[in-house]
Amino acid sequence: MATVELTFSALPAHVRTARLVATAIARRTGVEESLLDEVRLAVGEACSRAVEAHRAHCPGEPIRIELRDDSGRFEVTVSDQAPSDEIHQEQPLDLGMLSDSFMTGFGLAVISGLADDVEVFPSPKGTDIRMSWPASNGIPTP
Amino acid sequence: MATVELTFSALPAHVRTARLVATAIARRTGVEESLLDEVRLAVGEACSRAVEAHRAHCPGEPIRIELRDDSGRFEVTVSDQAPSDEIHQEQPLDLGMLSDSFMTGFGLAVISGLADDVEVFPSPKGTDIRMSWPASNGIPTP
Amino acid sequence: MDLKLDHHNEDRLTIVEVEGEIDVYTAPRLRELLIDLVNKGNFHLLVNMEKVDFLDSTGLGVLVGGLKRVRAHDGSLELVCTQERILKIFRITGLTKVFGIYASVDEAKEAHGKDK
Amino acid sequence: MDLKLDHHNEDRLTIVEVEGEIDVYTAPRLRELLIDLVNKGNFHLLVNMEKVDFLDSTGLGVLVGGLKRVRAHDGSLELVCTQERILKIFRITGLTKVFGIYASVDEAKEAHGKDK
Ligand SMILES: Nc1ncnc2c1ncn2[C@@H]1O[C@H](COP(=O)(O)OP(=O)(O)O)[C@@H](O)[C@H]1O
Ligand SMILES: Nc1ncnc2c1ncn2[C@@H]1O[C@H](COP(=O)(O)OP(=O)(O)O)[C@@H](O)[C@H]1O
Repeated sequence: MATVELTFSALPAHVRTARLVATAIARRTGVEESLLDEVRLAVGEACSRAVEAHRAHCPGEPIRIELRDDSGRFEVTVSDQAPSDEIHQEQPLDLGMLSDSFMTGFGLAVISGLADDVEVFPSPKGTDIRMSWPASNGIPTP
Repeated sequence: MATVELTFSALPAHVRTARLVATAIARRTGVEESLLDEVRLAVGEACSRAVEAHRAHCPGEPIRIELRDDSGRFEVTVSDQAPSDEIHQEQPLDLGMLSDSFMTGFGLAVISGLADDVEVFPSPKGTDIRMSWPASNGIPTP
Repeated sequence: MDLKLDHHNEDRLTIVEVEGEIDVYTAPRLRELLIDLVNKGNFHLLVNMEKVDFLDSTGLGVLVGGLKRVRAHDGSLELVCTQERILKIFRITGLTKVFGIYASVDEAKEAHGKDK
Repeated sequence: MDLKLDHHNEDRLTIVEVEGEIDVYTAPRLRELLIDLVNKGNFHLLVNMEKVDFLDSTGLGVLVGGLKRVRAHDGSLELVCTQERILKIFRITGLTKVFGIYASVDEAKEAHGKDK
């Protein structure tokens, strides 16, 4: 069972709540202080991506984020319910191609650059992004 | 739909996460700074109560907290799945009667003393505690 | 913000310094300390709450539990607290009538001196 | 931590001071400001990121969008940034090659003076 699960409607303000929760739990799970910035940013990116996808495809559906600290690693999974139709950016950056709304390419680039380990599972029913970082303790006993 | 929903396993450490989330969302929803302490404490009490009840009755089941900011008030509902068998404390305090483990009586007394508005719905399938505070804004647009 | 605990003896009083959050997560550590002190024969406890920034009903429970234990030995458990946010919790739960609450360690020591 | 925006002109440069978090929630405000500045004929923008404590890809998107707009007028959009945590994000996304990034407003002004 996921240790903590957060479900929120597809609004940018909630991405901040998700960042706050992820950072707090990461800290408690014993993720190194120097990695907390990366956790905050990567989780924020994954949630922003999900919010944008929902706003385009299914604004009424909630987004889910699962945070687990029971495996010796701090593991976060962000799940959206928007059909995956991403154009994976393989070619080098071309300014003209970039829109200034949310850019999936940048988002995923940031996540891959920051998470210690990332897996993306796109499917017609939605995308799961799973990220994890080393953690020194699970739930500590008081 | 609840704006944000947090689900967590019945561990004391997660009560802190719930407090953190409730305080952050209350602040953003425009609950007055002077009330944030009360939000933090009341939500913490309701979650502690739920954690204790689950540990006694159903340690494997998760606890749910819903936070809504769409009604002009900040509303929090904490739901447990433990059968309600509370002895409602009606008589004055008697030291001898009090155990030093979690005291339902104190917990509910604190919640009632702090939340602007509280409703408790006990049932054989679990208890819902709903609390709310005045809030000056819903989700603000950026 | 975690819980820090410390204690030392002054005259016949054992002063317990508490700093941080006493909640469902940390209260067990305070309970252990109080039990340990009583087991070692310290029956007059003064808990300094001035550096406590959060107290919930689990924490109240531990304090009441400590009080029951020392009373069994004709002892006392009193508090130092001037923080309004913390006092409020004692007031809401009616515990201001149960605990001696002082504005400073010195004030508590003085009252204690007179008692005995 | 919210987003604070300010701007003023120095010589031919419009300096945009940004403080706080540029994220999916606040980035739309920065986008509006940049569009507004360009519409009013300010084509040489220098965005001071020294007080930004958080930047995500939505923020990057807004900066790239601003760059596209000023370029359409033969303008420039450059950055002041020395914070490693923010620079890292530009590096990861390859945007250090797209933006001129300076260590201070003065350094940027000097480089600009030479250009033209
Ligand atoms: N009221 C709030 N509601 C939701 N999220 C918030 C709130 N305040 C801060 N945050 C978010 O939580 C994250 C951590 O914020 P902060 O507590 O300032 O960081 P730190 O604890 O590392 O100093 C930030 O990304 C911020 O956007
Ligand atoms: N790492 C953490 N994990 C979970 N909860 C935390 C963590 N750090 C702080 N908290 C909880 O969040 C609440 C708010 O903490 P804090 O950020 O210090 O308050 P404030 O923002 O009001 O100064 C506290 O009740 C604390 O127990």
